[in-house]
Amino acid sequence: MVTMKNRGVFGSVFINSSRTQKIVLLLMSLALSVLAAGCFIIDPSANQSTFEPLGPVAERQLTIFWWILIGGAVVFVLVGAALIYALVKFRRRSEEETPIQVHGNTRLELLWTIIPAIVVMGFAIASINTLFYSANVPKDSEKTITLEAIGHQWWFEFRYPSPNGPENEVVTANEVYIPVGIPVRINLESVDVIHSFWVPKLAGKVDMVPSEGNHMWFQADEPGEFYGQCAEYCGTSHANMKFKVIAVEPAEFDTWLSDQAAPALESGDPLAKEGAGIFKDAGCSGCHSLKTIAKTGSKGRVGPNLAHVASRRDLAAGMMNNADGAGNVNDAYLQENLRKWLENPSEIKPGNLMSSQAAVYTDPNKTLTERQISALVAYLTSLK
Amino acid sequence: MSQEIHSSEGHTGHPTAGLYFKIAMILSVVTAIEVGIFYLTWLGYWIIPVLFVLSAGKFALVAMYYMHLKFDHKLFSYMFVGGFVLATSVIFALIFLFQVWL
Amino acid sequence: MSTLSLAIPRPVHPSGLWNWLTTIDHKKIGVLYGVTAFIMFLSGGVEATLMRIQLTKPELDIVSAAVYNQLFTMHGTTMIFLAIMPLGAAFFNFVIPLQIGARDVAFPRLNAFSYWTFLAGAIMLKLSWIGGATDAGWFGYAPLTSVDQNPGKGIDFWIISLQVLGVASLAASFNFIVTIINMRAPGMTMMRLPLFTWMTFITAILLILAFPVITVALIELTFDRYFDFNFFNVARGGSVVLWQHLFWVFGHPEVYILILPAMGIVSEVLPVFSKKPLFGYTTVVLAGAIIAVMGWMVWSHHMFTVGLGPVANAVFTITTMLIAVPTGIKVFNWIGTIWGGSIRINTPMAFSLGFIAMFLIGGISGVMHAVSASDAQQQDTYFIPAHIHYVLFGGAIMALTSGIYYWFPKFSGKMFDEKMGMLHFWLMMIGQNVTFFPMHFVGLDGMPRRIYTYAEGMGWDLWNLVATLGVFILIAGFLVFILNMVKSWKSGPDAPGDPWDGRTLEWSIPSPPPEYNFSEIPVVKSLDDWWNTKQGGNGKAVPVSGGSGDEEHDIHLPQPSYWPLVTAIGLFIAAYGVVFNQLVVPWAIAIIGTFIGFVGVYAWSLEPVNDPDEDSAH
Amino acid sequence: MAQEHTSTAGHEEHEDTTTGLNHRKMLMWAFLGSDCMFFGSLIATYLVYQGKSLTGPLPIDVFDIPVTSVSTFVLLMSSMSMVLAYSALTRGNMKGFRIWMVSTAIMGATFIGFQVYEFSSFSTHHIHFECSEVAEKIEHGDYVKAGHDHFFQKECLDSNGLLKADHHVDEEYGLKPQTNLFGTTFFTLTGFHGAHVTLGVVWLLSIFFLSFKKGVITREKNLDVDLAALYWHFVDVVWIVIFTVVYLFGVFEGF
Ligand code: HEA
Ligand code: HEA
Ligand code: HEC
Ligand code: CUA
Ligand SMILES: [Cu+2]
Repeated sequence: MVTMKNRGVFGSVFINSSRTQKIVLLLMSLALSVLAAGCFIIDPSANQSTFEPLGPVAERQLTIFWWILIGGAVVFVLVGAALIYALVKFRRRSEEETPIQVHGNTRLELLWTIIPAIVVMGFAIASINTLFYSANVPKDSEKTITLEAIGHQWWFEFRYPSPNGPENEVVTANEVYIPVGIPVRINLESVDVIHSFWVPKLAGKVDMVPSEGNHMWFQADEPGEFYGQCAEYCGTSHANMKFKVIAVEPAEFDTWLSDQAAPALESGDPLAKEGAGIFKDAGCSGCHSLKTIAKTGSKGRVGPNLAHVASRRDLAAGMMNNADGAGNVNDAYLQENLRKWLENPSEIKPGNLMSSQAAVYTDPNKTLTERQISALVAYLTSLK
Repeated sequence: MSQEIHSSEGHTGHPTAGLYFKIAMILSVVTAIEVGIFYLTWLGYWIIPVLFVLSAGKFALVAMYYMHLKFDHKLFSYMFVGGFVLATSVIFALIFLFQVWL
Repeated sequence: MSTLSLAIPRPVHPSGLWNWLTTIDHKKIGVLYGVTAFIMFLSGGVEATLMRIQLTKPELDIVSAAVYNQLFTMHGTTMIFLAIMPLGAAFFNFVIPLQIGARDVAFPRLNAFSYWTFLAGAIMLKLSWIGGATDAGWFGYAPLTSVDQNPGKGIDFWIISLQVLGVASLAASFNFIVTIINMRAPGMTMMRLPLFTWMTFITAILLILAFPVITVALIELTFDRYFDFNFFNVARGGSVVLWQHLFWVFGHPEVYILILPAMGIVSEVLPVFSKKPLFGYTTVVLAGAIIAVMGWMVWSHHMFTVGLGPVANAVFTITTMLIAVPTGIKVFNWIGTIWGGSIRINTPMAFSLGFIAMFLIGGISGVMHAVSASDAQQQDTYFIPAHIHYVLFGGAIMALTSGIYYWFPKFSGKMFDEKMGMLHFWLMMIGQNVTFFPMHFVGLDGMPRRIYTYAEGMGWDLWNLVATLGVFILIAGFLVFILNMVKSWKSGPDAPGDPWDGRTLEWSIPSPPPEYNFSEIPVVKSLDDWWNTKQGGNGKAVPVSGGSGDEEHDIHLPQPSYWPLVTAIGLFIAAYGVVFNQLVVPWAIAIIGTFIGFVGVYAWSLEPVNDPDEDSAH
Repeated sequence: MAQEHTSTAGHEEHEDTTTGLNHRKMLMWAFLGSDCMFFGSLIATYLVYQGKSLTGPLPIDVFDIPVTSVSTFVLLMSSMSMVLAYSALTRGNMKGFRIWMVSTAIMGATFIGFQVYEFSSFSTHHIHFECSEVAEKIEHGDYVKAGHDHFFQKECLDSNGLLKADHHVDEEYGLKPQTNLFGTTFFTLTGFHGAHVTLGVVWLLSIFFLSFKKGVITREKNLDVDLAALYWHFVDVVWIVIFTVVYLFGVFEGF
């Protein structure tokens, strides 16, 4: 009973109030939640908000979402209102009264079977169009480009058809460039477990299921940087598996692609040269390729392709940003990030395969020295 | 055949040992036919529906007579057939989902 | 009767520990189920609280990634298999025989076996925290559960304890199906069954059909893990999608297994506190049955993004949508029930009303998921946990809490504190909305589920903070609840037999019910028989609540037994033996456990029915 | 009435229950309904993976339809003897009952024996043929593929694709659960069926031995036998499905 006597504000409001007040309070707490939903809560400018679609697929999906949300809200308000009305109107006034014992009403019951059936069928049918739209890459556009996205624990590999002929493809990681205004078909694969490819502002997700050969498509209407994240739980660092889609004008895209196809730069800087040696000796090249072009069919490597790692805006699948506000890679940031990564990758990304498998992290005798790390950083920074 | 079964049911509604034996014979013969059909290569894909029907018949015979569903309370049939029908539907749904869209 | 060599006299322990260990009284087993399940709920709640604390702010480092992944997996598994299902079972056990006018369930010893097996599975799952629990999510998608990906014992514990829990649930469900069909009092036709009994019946049928599917899926996974089979091994042509199909063929009916008993409770409470019969009894029953049937046709709505193709997605969109119709019928009939009634809002009623409101939100967000086109943006985001918790917390937990309050006087013989009850209600209502509503927002703002942390500047900070704060309101609520229950049970005022002016048979007997429930098996003349009797409508005198018990010596009650416990222990040992199959002699422990189980089964089936000296009375 | 063991009457007698049906019998039927889903899921797995194995051996390589037909026949006959045992019991013919009962168990054990033989012969399967014979068959168009195909290509043709005339092939081509998807799904499905049969044999034998104790298995208490019989027949009908779907369809070439 102690609790009852010093109830505090909470207690006195809820316990002392009359039934009507309680009902009003109930109503208010519900209405508040609903209202809140409508107004200030959602932030469309947030990086991964689904409320700011910037491509046709996401746009269609949002439209159908709004319709169903409105429909749902109407159902909620109507049913909620009926409930509350009944509660207020029919609350017990005296213990003696016994209401009329109504057992049912077939006509009413039929009514509330048929109306919801019509409503939900309406929703379903209205949505099917969008479903097919987002599933099928538009056929009328000849310009469609196709690329491959391959999920790894916990990063994304991307492969482009090469400008140097159909035999070769360009390999990169964690960053996809796409041309603005052109539908992009993405073939989805995974080398280990199921991941899911999701760029909220461009399109809903599709899972990357090992050997199922899924695909999806989207199109960016304007240039920009779009956040993506793996959406299917895929193990320890699922939370740390991100990527970016960077949409640029078609001409810029072509330049970027041929830059990527070009071989990695040889740097003249002695420290970088030393780093290049360490890269081989310390076993880095066992998992990371420096060739940007892979023959069709040559299987993915264990780690991300590093041929142009210094050109990427983020390091370690979106965990560390190398770019300044304008999206240009800043060497100072990059170096700091590379250093952090090489010093202790598992601090950035728990469980990642580099720290659990690379000899330099598993074998205490081979731990990278400060000097080696600096050399590697210098070398990797040179890989524009 | 079905007449025979009916007549031997008798008045108690319960089959006799003789009937059980007859059913066993039918089951054996049908199995033999199944295996025979299986070697008729010219039937092609038709062996699927044919074998299907034959083994469904065997299934029904055992369930109805040996498990005396035919003579027992309907409730037992509902319980068993319910599970059976659901299992069959799930099998077909999965076959469909896997072969058509995967 | 000849005494068999294996037959040991049945135990006679009127009280004490042995009484609880050997009891086969459905009411005691109900209480055991309820208390155990509630403790499990608290453990799942503690896991949830830890998750929420970790997510309070971006980039916190309170629990590690590895632990967080175990937390949400164990939280989901615990809440579903160890909290809500057994809480349902607690009600089935306690209430059903009373509602149908029976002295016990059809198989009292099987009932005890169900409980002990459930306990074995629960202990096994929870103890797996020692040494690393499972971390593959509650639906354990392949190939995350493969040995390559997950060599530890966590997954093995998860698999094997789910199998054990499956045995428990199946045994309980068979028992209840038979009990409900076959133990009804004279005149209690199927269409006079109380709604809760009906929903239990449907749930039990769903369960015996759904569990074998997950049993098979888990067996396949076990074989893959233990013996290198290829079911889900992509390298040898297996399909990881098959696991998803099998899991959700089970999984979707499972969510209705969780909600139908809850709906049954609400359908009991609303009429009582509105003094009006359930509106459209037949329709509500039918709607429940239709939900159960349709529940089998929708499973792929959990797989909209797996790549089944637009045709399959469209089909499953439509079937899923249609489930809203029978569910809607229930909601509308509930409103029809209170409409024109004389509504008294006390704690059980408040929880039932809260259920309607909260479940409505969850149901509508379910319908939003069902639109596969836009679900592509929602699937695996926090929008899904929002739905989960509105239907499971706002739905199942609210209704089960309503049921606990509603039947508390009956099983404890005491009245609870109404004011604390209402305080609990408001804390729950506010707490859950504060906790779970924001999940909609962060979900739509692109926050994936099952992430142990998130970066700053994603726009998710505020609502995660709010959600975490909400948990503390919930904790306060549950503390009030525990306090209320413990205090009232110890020293609450005595409850009359029929405190709520009830409608169904359990209110016609004293609180707590005597061991034999009904001194005289009632003859039922109508739906809501007890109510009609009280109104004088059934042409019989209103009996004084509860017989004198004089007839006791005439009533044959089932005797306690050791063997259900022994069999369950055997199963428990065997299950551990499977997980640690390489310990000492390979597979030896499993074999010993199985042997004990067999001994239990044999002794059980050969056990004399009654004490030899009572035998003549039969 | 609340006892699971008071049931002394057979199914024809009216029980003191709401429906007049016996509790245990109802439980048995509910269990069988549920077990349908169990086998249904296993069969679904088998069918979904049908033809998806990456390597051999395939059903056509290992199945021996005549042998399995015999074991199928044995199981069918065991169902008959089971029903005859029950029928003898209800007529009070204890001797007949015991004879039919033990023969049912023996036939069940025989079936298991067949299965053990089958499993072990699959896992040690050898393939052997004369290259020239197969070549001839191919020419005549009455060539059954089986594992021959693979080995024919590999062993019988030289680098120019010409037949090595008097070469013969004799190679290990065993099927284990780990070998391919067919092995995995086949052994699991039939293995679980076998486990059901084994349990059934244990159950039948238990009843058989108990029937020598006075008053345990009697004409009035025939329900205990009835339940075992239901289980036994169920195991039989499951095999009817498996035999058709797995064996006959499995070897069918176009599938
Ligand atoms: C008690 C449990 C429960 C219940 C009852 C439900 C009920 C429903 N669920 Fe839910 N669901 C879960 C538990 C539950 N669910 C869980 C645990 C998951 C997540 C699993 C995981 O991934 O971990 C999930 C996930 C889930 C998904 C997958 C989302 C995804 O992962 O992408 C979908 C998609 O269709 C869905 C749909 C529905 C629908 C349509 C209903 C319907 O039955 C709801 C029907 C009810 C109403 C609609 C309200 C009342 C109706 C009216 C008042 C009539 C008028 C209404 C209209 C006209 C709209 N659920
Ligand atoms: C019945 C089901 C149920 C219930 C009741 C709950 C209850 C809660 N759930 Fe749960 N949840 C699920 C089912 C449920 N959940 C499922 C199925 C998942 C998906 C899992 C997966 O992804 O695999 C999930 C996932 C899930 C997530 C998402 C995790 C992620 O994706 O990363 C979160 C995050 O906030 C969460 C939070 C909560 C909270 C705060 C509660 C609260 O309501 C809990 C309130 C209870 C308490 C806080 C305990 C109260 C009392 C005390 C603590 C008293 C003091 C203690 C003692 C005296 C011992 N849940
Ligand atoms: C066992 C394989 C392995 C070895 C050896 C290895 N790495 Fe890695 N590396 C990885 C993997 C896997 C990742 C991706 C980690 C993630 O994001 O989850 C990675 C990521 C990186 C990245 C970030 C790439 C990007 O695109 O964001 C850099 C830089 C890197 N490694 C450098 C090195 C260097 C330098 C060495 C040698 C000292 C090395 N790695 C050795 C596997 C390896
Ligand atoms: Cu990849 Cu989550
Ligand atoms: Cu579902």
